[in-house]
Amino acid sequence: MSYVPNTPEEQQEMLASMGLSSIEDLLAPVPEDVRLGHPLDLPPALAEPDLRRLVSRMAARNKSLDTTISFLGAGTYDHAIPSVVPHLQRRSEFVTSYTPYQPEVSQGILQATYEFQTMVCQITGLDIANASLYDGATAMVEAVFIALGPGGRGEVVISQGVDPQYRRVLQTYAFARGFTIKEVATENGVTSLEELDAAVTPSTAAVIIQQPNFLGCVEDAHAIEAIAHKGKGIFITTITEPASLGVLASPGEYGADIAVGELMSFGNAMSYGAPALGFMAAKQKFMRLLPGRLVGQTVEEGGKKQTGYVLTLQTREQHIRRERATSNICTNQSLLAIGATIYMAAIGKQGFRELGELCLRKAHYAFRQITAVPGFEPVFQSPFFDEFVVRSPIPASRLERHLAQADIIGGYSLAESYPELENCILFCVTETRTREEIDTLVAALKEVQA
Amino acid sequence: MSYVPNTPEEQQEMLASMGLSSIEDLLAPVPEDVRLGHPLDLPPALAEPDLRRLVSRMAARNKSLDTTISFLGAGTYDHAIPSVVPHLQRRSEFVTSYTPYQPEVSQGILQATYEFQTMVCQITGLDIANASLYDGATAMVEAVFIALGPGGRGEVVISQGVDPQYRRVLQTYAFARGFTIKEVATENGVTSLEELDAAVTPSTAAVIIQQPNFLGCVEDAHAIEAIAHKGKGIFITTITEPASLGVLASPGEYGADIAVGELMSFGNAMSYGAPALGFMAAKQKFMRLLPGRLVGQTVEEGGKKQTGYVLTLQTREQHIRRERATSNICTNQSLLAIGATIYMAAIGKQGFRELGELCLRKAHYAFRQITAVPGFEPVFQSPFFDEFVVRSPIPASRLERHLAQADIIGGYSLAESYPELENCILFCVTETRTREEIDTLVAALKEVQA
Amino acid sequence: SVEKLIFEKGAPGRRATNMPALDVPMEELDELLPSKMLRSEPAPLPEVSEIEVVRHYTHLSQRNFGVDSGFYPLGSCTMKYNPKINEDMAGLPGFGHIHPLQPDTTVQGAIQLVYELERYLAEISGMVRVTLQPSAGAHGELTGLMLIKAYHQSRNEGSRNLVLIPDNAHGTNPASATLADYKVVEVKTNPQTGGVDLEHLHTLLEKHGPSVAAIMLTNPNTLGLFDSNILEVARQIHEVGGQLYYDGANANAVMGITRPGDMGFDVVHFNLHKTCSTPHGGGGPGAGPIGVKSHLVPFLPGPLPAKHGDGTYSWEDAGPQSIGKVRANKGNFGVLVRAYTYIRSNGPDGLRSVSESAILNANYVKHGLAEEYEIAYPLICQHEFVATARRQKQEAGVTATDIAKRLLDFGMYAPTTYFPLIVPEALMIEPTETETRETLDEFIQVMKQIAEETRTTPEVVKTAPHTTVIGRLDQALAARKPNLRWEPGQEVTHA
Amino acid sequence: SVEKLIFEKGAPGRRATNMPALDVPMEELDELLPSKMLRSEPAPLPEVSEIEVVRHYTHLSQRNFGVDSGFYPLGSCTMKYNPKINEDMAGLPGFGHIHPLQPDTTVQGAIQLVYELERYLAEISGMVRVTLQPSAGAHGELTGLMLIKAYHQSRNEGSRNLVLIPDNAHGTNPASATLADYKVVEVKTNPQTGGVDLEHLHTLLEKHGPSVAAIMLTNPNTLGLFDSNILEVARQIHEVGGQLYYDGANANAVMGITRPGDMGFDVVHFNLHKTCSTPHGGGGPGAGPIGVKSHLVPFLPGPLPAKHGDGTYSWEDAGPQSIGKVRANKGNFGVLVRAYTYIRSNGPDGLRSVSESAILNANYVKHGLAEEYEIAYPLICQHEFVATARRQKQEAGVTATDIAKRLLDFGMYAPTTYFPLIVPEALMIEPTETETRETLDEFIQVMKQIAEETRTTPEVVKTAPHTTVIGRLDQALAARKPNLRWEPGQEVTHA
Repeated sequence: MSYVPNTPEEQQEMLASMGLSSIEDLLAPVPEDVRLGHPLDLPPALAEPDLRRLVSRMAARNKSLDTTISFLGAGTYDHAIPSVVPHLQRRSEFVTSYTPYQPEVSQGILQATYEFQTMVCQITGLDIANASLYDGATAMVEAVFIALGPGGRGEVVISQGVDPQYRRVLQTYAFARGFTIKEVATENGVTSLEELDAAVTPSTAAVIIQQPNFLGCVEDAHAIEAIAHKGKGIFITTITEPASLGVLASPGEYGADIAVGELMSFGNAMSYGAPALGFMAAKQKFMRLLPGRLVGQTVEEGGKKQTGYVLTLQTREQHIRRERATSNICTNQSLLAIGATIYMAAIGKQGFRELGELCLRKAHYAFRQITAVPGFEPVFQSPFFDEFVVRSPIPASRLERHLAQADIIGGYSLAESYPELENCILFCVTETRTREEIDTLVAALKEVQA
Repeated sequence: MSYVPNTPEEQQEMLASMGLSSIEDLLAPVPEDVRLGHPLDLPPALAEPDLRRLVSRMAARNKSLDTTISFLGAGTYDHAIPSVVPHLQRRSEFVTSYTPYQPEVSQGILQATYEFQTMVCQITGLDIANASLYDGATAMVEAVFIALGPGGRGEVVISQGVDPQYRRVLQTYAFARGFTIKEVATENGVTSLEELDAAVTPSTAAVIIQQPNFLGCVEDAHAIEAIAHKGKGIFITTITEPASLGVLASPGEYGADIAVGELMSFGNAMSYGAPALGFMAAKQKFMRLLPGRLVGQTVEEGGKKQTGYVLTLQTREQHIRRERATSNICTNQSLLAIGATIYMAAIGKQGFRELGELCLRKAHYAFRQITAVPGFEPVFQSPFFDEFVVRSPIPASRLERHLAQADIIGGYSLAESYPELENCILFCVTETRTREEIDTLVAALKEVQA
Repeated sequence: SVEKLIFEKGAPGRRATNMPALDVPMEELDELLPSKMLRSEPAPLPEVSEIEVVRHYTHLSQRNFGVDSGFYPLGSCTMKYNPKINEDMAGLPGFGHIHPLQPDTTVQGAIQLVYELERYLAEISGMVRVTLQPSAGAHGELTGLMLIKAYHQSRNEGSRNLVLIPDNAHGTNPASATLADYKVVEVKTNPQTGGVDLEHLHTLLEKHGPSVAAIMLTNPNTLGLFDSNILEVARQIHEVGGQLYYDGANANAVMGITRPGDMGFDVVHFNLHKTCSTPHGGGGPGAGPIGVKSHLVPFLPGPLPAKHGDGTYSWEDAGPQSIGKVRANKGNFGVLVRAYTYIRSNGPDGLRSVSESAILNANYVKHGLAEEYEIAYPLICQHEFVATARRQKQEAGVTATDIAKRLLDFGMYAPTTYFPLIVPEALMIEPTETETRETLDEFIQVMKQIAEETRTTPEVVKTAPHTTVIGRLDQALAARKPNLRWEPGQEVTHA
Repeated sequence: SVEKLIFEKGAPGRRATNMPALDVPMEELDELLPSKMLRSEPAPLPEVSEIEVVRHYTHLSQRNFGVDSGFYPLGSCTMKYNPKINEDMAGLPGFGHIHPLQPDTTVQGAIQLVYELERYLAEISGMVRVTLQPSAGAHGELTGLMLIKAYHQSRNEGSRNLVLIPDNAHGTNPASATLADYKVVEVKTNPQTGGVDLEHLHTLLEKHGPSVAAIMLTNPNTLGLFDSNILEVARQIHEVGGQLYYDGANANAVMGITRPGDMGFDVVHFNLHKTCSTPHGGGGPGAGPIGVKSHLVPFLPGPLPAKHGDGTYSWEDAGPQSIGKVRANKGNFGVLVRAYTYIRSNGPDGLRSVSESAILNANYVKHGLAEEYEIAYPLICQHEFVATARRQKQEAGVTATDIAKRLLDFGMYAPTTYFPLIVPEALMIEPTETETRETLDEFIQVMKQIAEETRTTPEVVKTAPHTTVIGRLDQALAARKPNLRWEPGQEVTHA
């Protein structure tokens, strides 16, 4: 199946109209000694129906969350997607357009992005937001770059409550740019205030926490803010579960300078974890330091002065700040941002709050039911939102196999990232898990004991 | 989940603005003695996620053709749907519009329908076509109404090779309108020319065949045409498998006056058999008799004279011919017609021919493989397109259960409609069945013998 | 602007989709079929690439206006919002990709859905059983009349050959009656109430009583008015042995408030694409289920869904008195899934709120327009009402058509015009319950502006629309010289 | 025209979607969380009904132009047709609804797809292994430079701190180098060939040789020209111990014809959203896989997919020399499914035909424009070329921007303007292989007409666009007084 419309005959006519006889004439600049002398070693072309069959079969080899009961969260959350979201997000005028370099024919993407920026401010309680970033982890790195400033050296303090994947990404970038990372341990599931206080010094460029943190626990953000702002460093909060903002104090309320994180779960397919939707919101003073694209409101030139939207404070590839760059971000996640925008419009003010409440209540129901099963013990006493840690009486891998037999994907086994938490499972319960499903899990856990 | 946007408070304000205090004031014309005194006895409202779960579970109780191998045809055919079709057909400007009463803002539906009419002419080889009808069966009835003319009485000759469901529908309408039906038997799977010749008289209003017929066999349409046109009656051909037109002589080529049938399988979901897509094409002379909607090309009034499209020769409900009507068709199947139009554009001239050839070749391969299994005997010697009849050595119901165990839905058991064909199965093999799937069927049939 | 026809695009040899590869032995066609049966000329379908197909039909969609594009106050058509969840549910593989002849054991969910939907519709209409087979409202009408005919015949009253129909009825009513081989007798509208003229009815029944097979009514009727005398009408018809047929086109006004069954009707059809929010799709598909009282049940078309003691479902043949099949297969299933989803979404209170809100919105708009436009019957209306351009016609020669066309310039669809036939220069307006107050206010505002333009710059109205992709089209030419298909060599003309 | 913001729509208490019912015991929030942790003010998200959401974003889409809307010759962005089958495959529940932390046994199809796609990309680029993790081209660049950095460090050459970049390079190249803590040294373009100025390169290497970490190149470069000296460049760089980085933005010109690996490159990134037809989505998501030669394999980020003898697949951690993770999870999987589908659709011959046709189309347009527009480098181009408005600027003060804006009036998107920076008034044109000859002819025709207008009615061009929903916007105002979010009380202004 080819998507080249012109037939060989037409191509021949086009060549002839230029006085050429063969496509070879146009390949002349490619020296013989770099030419590929044989066809690429790839499987042969497939017609669409054969292709559909092949790829559908591969997809069928995956266990979709539609056909299993999953309690996985750990950075990627299953929130119901209202039908309107894909119907609108997938309109081809959005999907097949590019970065809105010509605003006059791109007002749709631009206005939707402006609305996205506004909604990110509304849920985070901060002043400004950008048009999106690759994912939560790289968004966190970008926030660190802001903190470090040009040159990019200095010291960053990060809680071990932050998603281990995010911390590993930060380490990679630290290697490249040459900054220093200090990790602060957790205690009873939350960042140790004592250790944090010891770690933050006048040379600390940034303090980073995650809220709720990777262990599901809600940090005492107000207390952390006080410590983080002891010096001149900025306070960065990472949010991987945006549903939490429906009930938890917003970064703006507890004084974060920059909030970053992940909004993929708002209206976008989970898609094995990506494409994701990193976001960044900040206090007003960081406006000219925000990486990635920004959409601004303006008016028409000349007489009519209608309101319109443009990319502004631009760092697009043609005039990116090149050698003076503090970020190389060009592509953003526009289409996912539109999905999240439509999602937030659809659930609205009331629904956003209810979403948080549902997750909170269902998770606490599950926590109580699970920890009532003999042998399954709570690990932390700190408050939590929609994830919590339970210690399994049997090895985590055995538990995984046991639950798989009941078509359940249990929680995330923490030992790989937190060796001290052997056989500890992080369960996630969002609004998409029903009581019946939770009870099914509990019943399966009871069998473990039997 | 409600789709009423205005809140109760807003509704109260709206009432107040009219000087009313309650919605009750507006229900005053409904006398108390016809009022429903209690809420409707229906299940309570569901939020969208709960609704999705409920309905998805019902859907999951059906065995989709995606997860089984089916050899069912018998009037409803499985043809692959190119991805472009639903992407375009589902654009909301098409889906959520109505009959194009205001052509200036409905050029999309109108032009697509004009293209549909043209394509129906192109595949049938006839002069004109309408904008679609409910389904093949009712389209056939509408063709009979044309033949009968106002008043609707007379005699109709129909081959028993026509889909039994279609014949039953014709009987229902004959009861209502008071016309007479003569059925002509088949011989060796095709309409008995001898019996047909005997049945057609000077008072015959119409002769109806199906091509290929319900038993899969290809009629000798040229010979039938000669008989049908002996008197003043018109010759109607019914086509339920439009893919056949890629290789078989078109109704125009063999001299049919009207071709009717079913185009649902071109680009539209099978959807348990409906909504379907009845079509009607005819010779030019029937133009002003065609039922349903017709789109015509015209030009702008006044100076500009751009080409545009309108409903024409209209029988829309406001000025339908009322008592003088020869049809009461109002709603057509526009959205399905658009699907079929996009489908035919996508497969194109070459693909349409290839489609027919693929069905033909695959069906003949399957026929030979199946009838090579001891005990499975061919029933007819007539040529066939993509369906054929095989006699099973075991009762059809037992065969069905046997194949179900191999996740195969075998063909259609003919005995219900053709008592003389006990344990005869009509197998259908379109381009969507692979050789591997056919071989799987054959392997399962071999086990029957073992 | 003009979009070329797909036939004018492409080039020989181009194609969009490829067919699957041939995976069985290649055989020549004439080895498989006698050559006289083969097509001699390939069908001259377009030869276009995938990008051409996509751009072409994308452009056509951009030249079309739907409910998702804006306000669509097309009276009698109930252009309410079409929920997207309905589309998703109908598209599930378990509903979208099943064959009508699959064994019942493999389609339990489908039969269950049909079974339950039938019961919901029976409850909503106050009927005993419902058949979901008819494909559209008019198809339902014809089916309903066939049931009535079979009923009368079963009582040896087959000679009843008249159907009474009000002068404001939908055009399909008399057409359906004619097709069912009935003679139509028109019943006058009472000019005060807008309902059936009881005196006229009485006169007709005195004269034709024993010949009357049925009366076909909508209530509220096409004027948007609820006929308060409905029980009296029913009494009179039943007294002479006739049946009452309820045209459900206006059912959006009555859900949870009153029921055709309780008003005395014997047969009712639904337009699921109106009342139950399934999309109109540019003119279809629809679905026109028929509900009946118990005396008509034996005549229903088959098959009918049945639920068994063990919780399984199956299709059962209709009984010996059945009129037979009215279409192939089991009704417009894809539409039924959408309607089912809609009813389960709303629940009983939701459906009542639908009707109440539809009534409120219609009265609100009527109230807003009353200053500038004559209202045909200035009474409390139900889900719709009929305004007129009589004043504008008299004062400035501006017609209902002109006003309709001018509305298009403001990004709104037009009301139904010139219907019902008994109201000159009619503008039949049905806002539906899914419109916001702001949209209604905007419509009122625009209509007032058009009335003002009629006074000050009538030419602007008479030559509208001005902002659409094409101006008013020559309908007369289209009918006089019908051009119903493209022929090679024919090209579109551009300004 | 103006579309209000979603925040200006709706009313208190309105909502579109409902949340599922609470099916566990109701508990007060402050029983579950300390009150100081609770949000004090609800987030002021919109309060709108479903129909408002649908109409709003439908209207916004109607105010946007995509490849499906028309020709999109945006140079360097490869705005080719995005096949719809790709979208369908990515949306399959088995791909669309799986969690990144599911056990490998439950995602065998996903790992298989990644595993195979990696091999396909390695073959296309002539590399040994590929990581699919980077999220976009610039992310790939940075990842590639990190690999180079780790490589040099492993050889105790960590002091190499320079990256050479041509003056016509994509802006992300120097930015990425800076982020990887490298200093950028610009390499001049040879004004005759449009390729790397070998003399200048030689001078730089003589001076900086031991400090050179890498050179970043595209080939064909941003002028659309294939640098025939590429092997010589590679030789020189390798001679001083540097690495060659291939910016794959222009890979649409080389598939099946030549391979970065064969040209001597050590690292290459792909832009799957360009070369492999995945949609650009208004600016993302993309995907920027990185392919490497064997000496760089140990440094790749993990995890990497592995296939086992029994046909199963699993994720394996990267080795001890890995640079670590560059993002969370396993790369932009949804994008990868689309790219996989595309490659399987085309096969080896199809991919070569893609590049050949892209080259043909670009030369065809260049040839068509050459009479009216100065071509920056009037040589055989590959998949794109750079025209200029120099003549138009001189003669009538009409700029590249003016021409770009005027194109919009004809239903076409504009070329990339003012890039590469070394060409004044640049119009960078990339038609791609998926455009028909007719579309190319139409574009040439329109460009000629604009050239004619420049001579006869330059004001029409300078004040364009005239037919779009909004005219030219005040960019200066936007930057001077940035308004990046809506605040209560703020209303859009209408003409």
